[in-house]
Amino acid sequence: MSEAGADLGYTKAELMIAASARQLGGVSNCFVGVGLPNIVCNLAQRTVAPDLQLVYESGVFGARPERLPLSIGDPTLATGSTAVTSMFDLFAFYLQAGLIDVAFLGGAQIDRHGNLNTTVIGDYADPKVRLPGSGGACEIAIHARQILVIMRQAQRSFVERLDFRTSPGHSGDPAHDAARGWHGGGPSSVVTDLATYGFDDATGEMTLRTLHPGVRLDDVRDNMGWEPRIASDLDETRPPSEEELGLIREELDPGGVYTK
Amino acid sequence: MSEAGADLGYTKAELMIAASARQLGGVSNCFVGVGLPNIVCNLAQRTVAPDLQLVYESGVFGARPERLPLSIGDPTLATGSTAVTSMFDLFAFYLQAGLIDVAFLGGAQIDRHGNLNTTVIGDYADPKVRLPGSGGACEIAIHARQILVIMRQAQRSFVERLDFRTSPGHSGDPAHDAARGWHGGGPSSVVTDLATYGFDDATGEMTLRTLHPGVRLDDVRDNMGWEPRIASDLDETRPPSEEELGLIREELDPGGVYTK
Amino acid sequence: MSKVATMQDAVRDLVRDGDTVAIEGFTHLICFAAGHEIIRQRRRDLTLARMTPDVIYDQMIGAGVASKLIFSWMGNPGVGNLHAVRRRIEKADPAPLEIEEYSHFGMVCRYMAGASNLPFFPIRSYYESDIPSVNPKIVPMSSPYDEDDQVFVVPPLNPDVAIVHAQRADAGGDAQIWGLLGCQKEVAFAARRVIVVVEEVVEESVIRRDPNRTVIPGAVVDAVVEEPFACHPSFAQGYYDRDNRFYLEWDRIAKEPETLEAWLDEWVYGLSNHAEYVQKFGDAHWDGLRPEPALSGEVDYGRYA
Amino acid sequence: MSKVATMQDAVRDLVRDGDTVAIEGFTHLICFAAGHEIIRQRRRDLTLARMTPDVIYDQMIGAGVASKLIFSWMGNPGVGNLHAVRRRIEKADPAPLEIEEYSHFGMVCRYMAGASNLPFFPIRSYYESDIPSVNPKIVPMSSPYDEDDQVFVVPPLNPDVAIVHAQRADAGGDAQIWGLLGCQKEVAFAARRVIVVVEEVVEESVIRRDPNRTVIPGAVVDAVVEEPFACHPSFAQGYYDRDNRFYLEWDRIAKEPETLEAWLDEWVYGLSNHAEYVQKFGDAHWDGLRPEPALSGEVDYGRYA
Repeated sequence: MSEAGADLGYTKAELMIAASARQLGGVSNCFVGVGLPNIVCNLAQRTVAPDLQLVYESGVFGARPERLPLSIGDPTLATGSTAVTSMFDLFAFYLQAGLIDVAFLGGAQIDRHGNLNTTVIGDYADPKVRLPGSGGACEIAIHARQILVIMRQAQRSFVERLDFRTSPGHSGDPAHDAARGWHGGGPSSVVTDLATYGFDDATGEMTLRTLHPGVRLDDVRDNMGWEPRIASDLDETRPPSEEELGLIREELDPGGVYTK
Repeated sequence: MSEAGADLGYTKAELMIAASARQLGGVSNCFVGVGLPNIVCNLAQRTVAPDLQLVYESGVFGARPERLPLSIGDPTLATGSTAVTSMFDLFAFYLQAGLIDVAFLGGAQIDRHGNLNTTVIGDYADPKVRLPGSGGACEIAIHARQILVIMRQAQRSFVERLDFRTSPGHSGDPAHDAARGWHGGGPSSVVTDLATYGFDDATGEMTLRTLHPGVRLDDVRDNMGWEPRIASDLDETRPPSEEELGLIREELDPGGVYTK
Repeated sequence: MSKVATMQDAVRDLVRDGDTVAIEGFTHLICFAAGHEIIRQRRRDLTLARMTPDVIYDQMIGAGVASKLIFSWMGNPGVGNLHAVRRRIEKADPAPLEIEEYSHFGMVCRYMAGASNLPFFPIRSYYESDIPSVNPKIVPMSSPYDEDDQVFVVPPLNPDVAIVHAQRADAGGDAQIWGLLGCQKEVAFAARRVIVVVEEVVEESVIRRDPNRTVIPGAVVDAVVEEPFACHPSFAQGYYDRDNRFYLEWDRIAKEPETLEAWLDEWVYGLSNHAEYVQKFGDAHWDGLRPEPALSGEVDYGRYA
Repeated sequence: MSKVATMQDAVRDLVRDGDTVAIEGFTHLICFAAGHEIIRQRRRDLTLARMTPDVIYDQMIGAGVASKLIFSWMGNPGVGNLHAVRRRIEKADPAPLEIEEYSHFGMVCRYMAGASNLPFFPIRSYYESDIPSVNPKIVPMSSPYDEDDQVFVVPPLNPDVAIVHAQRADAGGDAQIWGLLGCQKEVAFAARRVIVVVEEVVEESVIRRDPNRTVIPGAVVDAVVEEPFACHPSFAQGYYDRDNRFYLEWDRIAKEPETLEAWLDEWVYGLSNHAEYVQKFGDAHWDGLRPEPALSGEVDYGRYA
């Protein structure tokens, strides 16, 4: 893996943020998680999706945070927002009702169809590592119209077989997926520290779309547990623009908490 | 039927209100309907049940109305109350959860076991008289720990067989009633313009407990569709006291809207 | 993005013949003005849903806009009957009216299921009642955890259009309500299209000062109509009182088809919009319905910058 | 009737060994002070329920009060792991911890069912997830209206005790909350006993000025405890900010049983109540967490006399 990030004038995190934000063009609302996704959504709002409504899992709509929120429940989110609602209303009336367009998920493990594990490494009853669990991820995966995944890539996280399936992705059988009747269309893209991936319409399989500048195909292969499907038009990930970098560094994460 | 009410120094409505209010001694909360029950609850609060909490079907708790409410949704109920809640919360978290001690019901027809009809006279599909329907009555009958009925008495309303059972009362089989597992204990008393009734523990049957002053047993018999069961200690209904009459006339219904 | 529209445009664009329409509001915030505009635009064959069909539905059904009614309690509250509705149910006069009835909680749960994308909602009502025998949509079901524990279920109700009134909203539709809440939130989320009618369209900054007061977020709202006194003769907490005399008078008006028709001619068809209705009553009438102020006090959300 | 009590008395009277206890609050209004008092009174064998077991449950479980955890997400939010909880789950160190897990919405629906006296609550989660395979209480069910439409159901959760924090309440327990609401209302109605802890006990007249702000009516409340800064290191909207440094520090403290024990000795066992905890931090600490004001504005309920 190239360690050239710094030389290129941006960090890996900044590249991941910019690449993810571009996925939000034209999207009308987005379920915002903490950390990178928060910066991604805010960047998108200032670039490709000026009308993007940020919806926080904690029940906040139309937040106008006066500082970078430290969690999805930061008090700066509630003050000055357009609505604060109970968690029941949020999950029932918004998420389950199919009103959420895009949500971000991540996890300790992902498989080639975008299924995610945030529950356990090892056996459930005798865990090697006990992870946080689903939180809202299981229902977000089912109901949000589109799922964007942001994860660091490694052999132990991009696995042939999950230890536990917390949140369903594609099944590998698009006919089955279509017959599910869920609002959710499942994962549509994965952005890692090495590359970006889409999902093949015919098989629901993760497909390498772009390599980050300086990353070789072998770097990608070395950091995943299966032989990746590769798009015929494999390209290089477009680096963050001056405008994007300016927004990230001056407005969205001036302290570099998430982007250093 | 005796028309002596006026001669006795009180109206029939005043007698019914006083007799009903006395049923609320020691009760901690009460689902308040409009009209007579509203005055009954307020009278009880000022006499036998100083800690009585008034809960309105419209979602109001701890109301302190500054005027006689014209409906259970009068704006005077919300202003200055301790809580206003959605109807879902009211029905789910209060009524269905078994938190309501006493509620008042009435209807176009009642049978000997306290089943009530507020839906239709005649055939449902081809009605002679279309009545309002259940409203909350069906669930109130099932969940409120105790039901008090206030109705005017007549052959057509105290019937051997209901045209439609909107709200269940006793089944006639106390073993069955006990096995229902409902919070609600069903109707415990009926106050009419002629008499007051309880319900027999062994059979769940309406039982004549007191005759209003000036009313003869035959008046009661002439105004109901079955031969009434009579309490062994049949007594006369205690007339409203000076204190009760004063409260009704000076505070609770000074215009005599409900009590003339 | 502003969703502000006139009542005329909102009804023209969002209410279609044959739609299921719910005008909700439990005694409070009943949007009569929207009902009048639907009459004025001569919509037909509507299915009208409402927990408590009262005077507004008597007017609409009397005017012939509906062929079906879904409800839990019908009447002129505190007064008596709905004469026009009863004529149609009892005598098919001038046409039959199909009915589908629940209890109050059953209606609320239908909206809840509709709002939550649930195929059914469980409820502990209807035991030993005849209501399920005349409404096959109310179905008994055993708990998966205990076969002997039986509930009933009701199906989702997703109106094509919900019309809810609120005291205020911003131009984007974020609507704030105080006083009785009824099932305004549930029906708005359940409906495919939502018209929010308000006493006042306010700056977004007013909404943002107290986000917990928002009952219906703009995301589910299609049109925002500013229409003062739109709830008359019902009331809007803090803005005006119930006009009880009108409820009493309606009993007389609706008793005969001729007087009802004459009323519609004078007060609905004969006027082009609600502003003319307000004007026709005159300022003194509205002044008499206005309450003295009773302010809520403020809470502090804190500025976290 | 006043329900005002000290934290010591409320926990002594209302929390018993073996109880199922839910301290709720989604990032906001997490009542650490109640957790500390439960530790101090050395309750044992509790089943702890909470959507998001975080630092307070790491402290309680590290202190040995619980034998079981019902939850949907565990972690130190924005920081990382719960070391004490993980030691017990991964290595049974020093004792095993039984777990029963859901998703967030599953937990909320369990409280909803509990609050509503429903034997189950339907939910469209868990499809093609492994969660039901490790939690037999999550059961698939067909819609009675359409056999092919499958949902899952979760059972009611009725904690023996719910402990919820609110900004303010009157002495009777009518509690008002603004900012994030979490599932405070649902858990309070679901529980058999309810302790409401507040920043301020206020006059009933303050509550009565804005009844729509009341989230938990006094009718379901057993004790009202006034305990300023009881949510530290979490926050109370408008009163104080999250103390993020403490969350970071906890990661270090909880990493080893010895440092955790030392912290408990110093900050819980070594103090007799929360007032001493507040004092020990010192005024400057609390001043640094206080936000500037951001007032809600007022609404007018109207006086109808």
